[in-house]
Amino acid sequence: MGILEVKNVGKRFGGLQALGDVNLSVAENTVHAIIGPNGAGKSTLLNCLVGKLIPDTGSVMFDGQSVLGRKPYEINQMGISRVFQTPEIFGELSVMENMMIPCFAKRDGAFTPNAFIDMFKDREIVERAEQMLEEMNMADARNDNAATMSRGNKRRLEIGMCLAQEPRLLLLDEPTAGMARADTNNTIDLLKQIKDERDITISIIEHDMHVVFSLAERITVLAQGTPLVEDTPDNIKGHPKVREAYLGETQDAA
Amino acid sequence: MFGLDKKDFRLLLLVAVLVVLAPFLLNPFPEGSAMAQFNAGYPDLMQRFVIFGIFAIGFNILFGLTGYLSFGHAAFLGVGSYAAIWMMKLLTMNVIPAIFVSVIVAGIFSLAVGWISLRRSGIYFSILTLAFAQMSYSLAYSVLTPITGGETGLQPKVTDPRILDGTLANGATPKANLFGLEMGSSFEWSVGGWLFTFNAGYYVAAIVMLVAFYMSIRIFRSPFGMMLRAVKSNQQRLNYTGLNAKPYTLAAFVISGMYAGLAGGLMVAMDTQVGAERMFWTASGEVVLMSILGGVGTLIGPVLGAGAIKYMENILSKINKEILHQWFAFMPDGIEDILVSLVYPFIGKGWHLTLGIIFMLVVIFLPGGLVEGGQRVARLFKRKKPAEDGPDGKTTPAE
Amino acid sequence: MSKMNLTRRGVLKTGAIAGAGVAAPTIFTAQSAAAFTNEPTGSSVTLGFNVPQTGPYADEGADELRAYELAVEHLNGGGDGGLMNTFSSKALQGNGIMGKKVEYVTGDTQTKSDAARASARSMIEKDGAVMITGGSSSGVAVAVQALCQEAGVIFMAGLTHSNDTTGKDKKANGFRHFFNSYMSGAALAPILANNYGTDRKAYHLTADYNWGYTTEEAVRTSTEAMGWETVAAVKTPLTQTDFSSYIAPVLQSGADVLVLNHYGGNMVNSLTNAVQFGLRDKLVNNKNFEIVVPLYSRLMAKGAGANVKGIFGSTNWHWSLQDEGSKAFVKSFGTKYGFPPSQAAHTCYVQAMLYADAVERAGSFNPCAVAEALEGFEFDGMGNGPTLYRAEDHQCFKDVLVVKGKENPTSEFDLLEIVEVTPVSQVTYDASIFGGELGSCNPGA
Amino acid sequence: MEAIILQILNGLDKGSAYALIALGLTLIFGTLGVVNFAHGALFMIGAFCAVTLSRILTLSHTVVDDTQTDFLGNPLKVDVPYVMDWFGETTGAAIIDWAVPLSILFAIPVMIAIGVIMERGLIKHFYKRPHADQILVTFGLAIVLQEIIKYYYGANPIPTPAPAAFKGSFDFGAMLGFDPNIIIYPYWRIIYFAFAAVIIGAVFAFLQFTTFGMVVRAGMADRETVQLLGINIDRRFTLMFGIAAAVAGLAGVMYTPINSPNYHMGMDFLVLSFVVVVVGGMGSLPGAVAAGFLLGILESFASMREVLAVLPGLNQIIIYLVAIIILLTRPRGLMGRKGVMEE
Repeated sequence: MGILEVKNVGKRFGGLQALGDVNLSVAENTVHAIIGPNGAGKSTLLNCLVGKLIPDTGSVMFDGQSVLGRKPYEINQMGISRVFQTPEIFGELSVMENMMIPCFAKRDGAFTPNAFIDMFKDREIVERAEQMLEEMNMADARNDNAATMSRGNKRRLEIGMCLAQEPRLLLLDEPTAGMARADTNNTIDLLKQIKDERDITISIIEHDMHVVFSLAERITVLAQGTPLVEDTPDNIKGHPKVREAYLGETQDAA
Repeated sequence: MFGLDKKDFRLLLLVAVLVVLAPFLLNPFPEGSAMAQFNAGYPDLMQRFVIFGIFAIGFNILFGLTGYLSFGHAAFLGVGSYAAIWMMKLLTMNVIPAIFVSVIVAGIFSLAVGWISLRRSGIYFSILTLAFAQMSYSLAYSVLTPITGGETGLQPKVTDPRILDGTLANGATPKANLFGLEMGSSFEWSVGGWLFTFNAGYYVAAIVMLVAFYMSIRIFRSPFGMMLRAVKSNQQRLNYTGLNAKPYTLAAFVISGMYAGLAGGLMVAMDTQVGAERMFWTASGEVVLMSILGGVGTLIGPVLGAGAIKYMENILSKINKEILHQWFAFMPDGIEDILVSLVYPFIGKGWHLTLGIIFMLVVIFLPGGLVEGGQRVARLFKRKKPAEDGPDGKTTPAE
Repeated sequence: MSKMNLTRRGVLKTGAIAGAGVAAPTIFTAQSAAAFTNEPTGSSVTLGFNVPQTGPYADEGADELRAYELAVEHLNGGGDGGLMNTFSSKALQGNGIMGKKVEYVTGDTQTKSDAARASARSMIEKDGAVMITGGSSSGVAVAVQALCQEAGVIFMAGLTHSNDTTGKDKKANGFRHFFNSYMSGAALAPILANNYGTDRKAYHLTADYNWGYTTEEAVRTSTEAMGWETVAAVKTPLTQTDFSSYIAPVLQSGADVLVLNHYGGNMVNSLTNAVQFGLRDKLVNNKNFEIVVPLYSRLMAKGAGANVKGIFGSTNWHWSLQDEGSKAFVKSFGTKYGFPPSQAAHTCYVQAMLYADAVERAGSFNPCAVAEALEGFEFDGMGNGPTLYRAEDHQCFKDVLVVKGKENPTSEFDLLEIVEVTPVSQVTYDASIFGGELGSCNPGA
Repeated sequence: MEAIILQILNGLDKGSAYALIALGLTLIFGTLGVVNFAHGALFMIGAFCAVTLSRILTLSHTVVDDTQTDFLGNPLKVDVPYVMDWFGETTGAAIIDWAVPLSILFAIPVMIAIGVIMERGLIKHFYKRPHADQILVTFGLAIVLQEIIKYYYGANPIPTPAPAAFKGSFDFGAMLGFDPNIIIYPYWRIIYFAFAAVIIGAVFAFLQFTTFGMVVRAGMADRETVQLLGINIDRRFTLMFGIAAAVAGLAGVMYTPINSPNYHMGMDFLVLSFVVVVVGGMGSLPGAVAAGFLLGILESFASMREVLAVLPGLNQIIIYLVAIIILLTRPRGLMGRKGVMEE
């Protein structure tokens, strides 16, 4: 029994069958990658997991509880954090404030009208946020405006914000899309470090095979809205169906 | 001090000093001098400054922090005013129950409006709030006349029941008071050529305004305030960080609605009269303009914006041609006439023109509003001194 | 304010300078300073002219202001003296009021009660005005009147036509020269019956606020008393600009008269729309379809243009009146400004004069003394024939003009012609019918 | 039945005015994303184009007529328009009579010029600024424009009648077999409706069938991509602004005979036009037009005395009530695009 169990999930948009009949099981404390060509339904699947979309059929269970019908913030409070394709951070706030928000969310829940305390006098939160910034190597940037950072640093901050909540499942949506090689490698190193140091399950949607094969322990290949195959990276590399469906271009090129 | 850090406390102290000394600061010109026209230190205008300051501070908690642009905030001001005047008609001319009830009623009304309007965001939200306010205005002006007085509004009358007050002495008019201290009573101090007026109502309103301002600083610096700024910055990230944006924005909406109600209640306390125009969309637009003119999202900006607009409305509109002739009387006749005709379109009945021009100039040259203007001036003076404000661990909104 | 200004504040200033040798600042409260609010102790007195300078009634306000400036000129002995020459009371000497030079301050009501009160308060608190006058709507008049009652100054209403001003909202410190809805109805009804017959079916469009209600009520009651039938009465929003959906169903209802209980922009638009629909070219019940506008003003008639031709209404005063007072006023106003005055200008001028005269007769600026002098005051020569300022409600009773849009105007000002001068006896009513409590005068100290 | 037909006519007529104003606004606001509070002022300036032209046509010299006297008893000065001198009294009078239709020709270049100047001189610098700044600057501009008009033309409404040929009304009822004089409708309002239909059609056709329109539509959808293609989208947006101003101005010109124009007529329509655009849905031209007609028709029905007898005051709030209901049931109005002005 995995921490995330997706059973028979289907989703239609008008006449388009975005997801057919998806079954997926993500084991606890593993890195599980979901790959597939454009339009395979990766993002739709991810959105079904975090509450942005509600699937037409099937069930999504997280740690034995259904996530269906819950709002994104409720699902997050259950222990699922999401990293977006383009880093989603609070651009107009400082790096420190960015980091404090998930700390508050973790401790105080979805809504606490604590309007009369000075947030910088909340030692517990401040220490926790400072610690996270240390861990992310961003302590020097704490007073910077988040919007002014480089894309790589924004990504790092976003991941740090997710980790600050101590999620049990971290979902990453093409975390290195549009990044320069160096930034990509930094991100891979960061994720590897996270994997090694924490009890956390990571599920990653990715285009970049380099990233996938550097990180993943299990890979699910999605094509035309249905999972084609699920296996270890080594087996996926050589799988004929995968080559046909997904790596076809590579084959032609070769 | 008061749970504020040094910088905020200094700001609060500065505002408090300005407010307390306003009767001096706003009356810089001696009586009878040509410049006395520009004196603003008389009770009505000083009261309006602080009352609209409160209104704008509250509006800024919603608009400045969450970015939700309400175009119907005047409705809460109006509802608060009606509640206050009814307290004065039914209960007592003491301002405490009137102000208290106006805040409560405005809070309830804004809860209802906010609960519905916050289902939408952006311009759709703005139009929903506008629609509610316009409906309130239209109904108050027409079919609700028995409750609101319609066109002629409501004023306390000698014949009102006022169950807590004793019967008025023969010939006395009901006057708003705070346990006997009449809001209209003033203390005048004449020194040299100057005449300073210290009005009881103004100081009551000013104390309320300082409390309101203090509370707004606390909200700005609180986790709650940070969440509101997070709503403005990136609602998506907020949702995926396990935070429910809706109650935060609704709370901000209700708080700002209660500030508006407080302003409405104070308006009645200072000047016992309500008319439905107070809820017209131009009144809602005015507070939007005040916030933007002063500097959206800054602590002191909206107060400055409110002051600037009310100053122009009350001072510029009262300058007439005769006064211009007196100003320029030292010039030779021909030049005097030319000067008068050059200035004339911008004052008196043309004060709107000046207002419009100032809006445009400020937004073109000072994108952060009047506050940015102040900062630029401050920077000019500070340039030679080393920056004394070290990093204090946060990006505070500019003051 | 002016360098010459010696209002109470000005006097305080000079007093303080005189005592400056003592060095210690003089401290006193407003209450102990004077016998009443803003008592003028210097050589001048300040009046507050509070008129709409922005918004839809700005032109009307501008005309009011012209009239006030003219009145000040005459009071101070300038110009040709205007109505002072024809006024039955001869108390005014042309040397200011009680020998004090008349000065004035102006403000913008914006036709909003809040703005009007702010402006009036600034006149009272900052400029030391001892009397406030002006305005162009009943909402403003009632609001400012209540303020003046509270502050202890006299309010001389400008253009306000609602019964409420001297009815349910009357105040001891407030006075109105202008006529009201009731008088319009009472004056119009007989003329309408004479011209259009007593067997008429009327359709009312009414502005949906206090003034509209009282006007509809007045016209309805008085026309129904003549035998007319009211087919329908529909309320229209103040903010309405296009009245087509209200006018289109009129013909269907079987009505043969349309009464437009509208004022200002509403009236201009509804009348324009009604004429556009060709209502006046129709025959209904074998009678010519007619339109009636209970309250006319020349500025509105100008806005409606040719549409007013042949349409009956009432007005407080019109420049084509041939009595000595009217002729004198038109002459001095026309000479100074180049065009004839509007009824708003006339009523404001007269109010300023009546106030000055009352002060002279009372021998004091004290509001209570002034009020006493005005109460029950009978006068003539101000353009409206013999007039009574009734003591019970502070309303002037005088003849009411029934006018008609002129068919062949000779100029842009020559838009209305007088059909009938309804004698005051026909428009007088009992002071108690509108309720309200006058209270007693408040001198403010 | 007759009443309902009448109110549908009224609704179409009101709706065409709303739709026309909203159309121009939605070009700027709904698609360029600029909160243009000066749009009402453009409508007002259009109306004053008609006033100005009729003033120009009646430019006069004065002749003293000794047979009549003015109000002060002096000989009356009579104004004789120059056009009457030049073209003779009948032709001159006819030209003056046709001032409003002639103003269309006059208003188009004037309004396009105003729109282009406004965009180049001011709005251009505000595309990337927050909406708050756009509100302040356009509101300031609206006040300035309004005050300039007030300075020269006064605050009072100025009657600007339609040509005599279009006075009176057309009897639809007689045509449909009802009693005469039951369903009548003024000629000028019928013309207004037809004119609005033509303008709306022309704008749609322009955007649909010309390359220019295609590029503009693409630019609205994705400005950066279009710019990457090397197309100068800015210049096209400038012209778009000019067109929007012209549409607003023409709506104003044709509106003058319906209601005498005054300097604040723009503000009266401003809020309403924003409501129409938003109810139609941000970024949708058909939505704005549909919402205009919908609100026009509903407003007309709400003003029937049979309705008001049941629900007094409904006519006061109908527009806003409908707006609330639509926005709550359809999150982006009738036909709004996702993501436009939702933040």
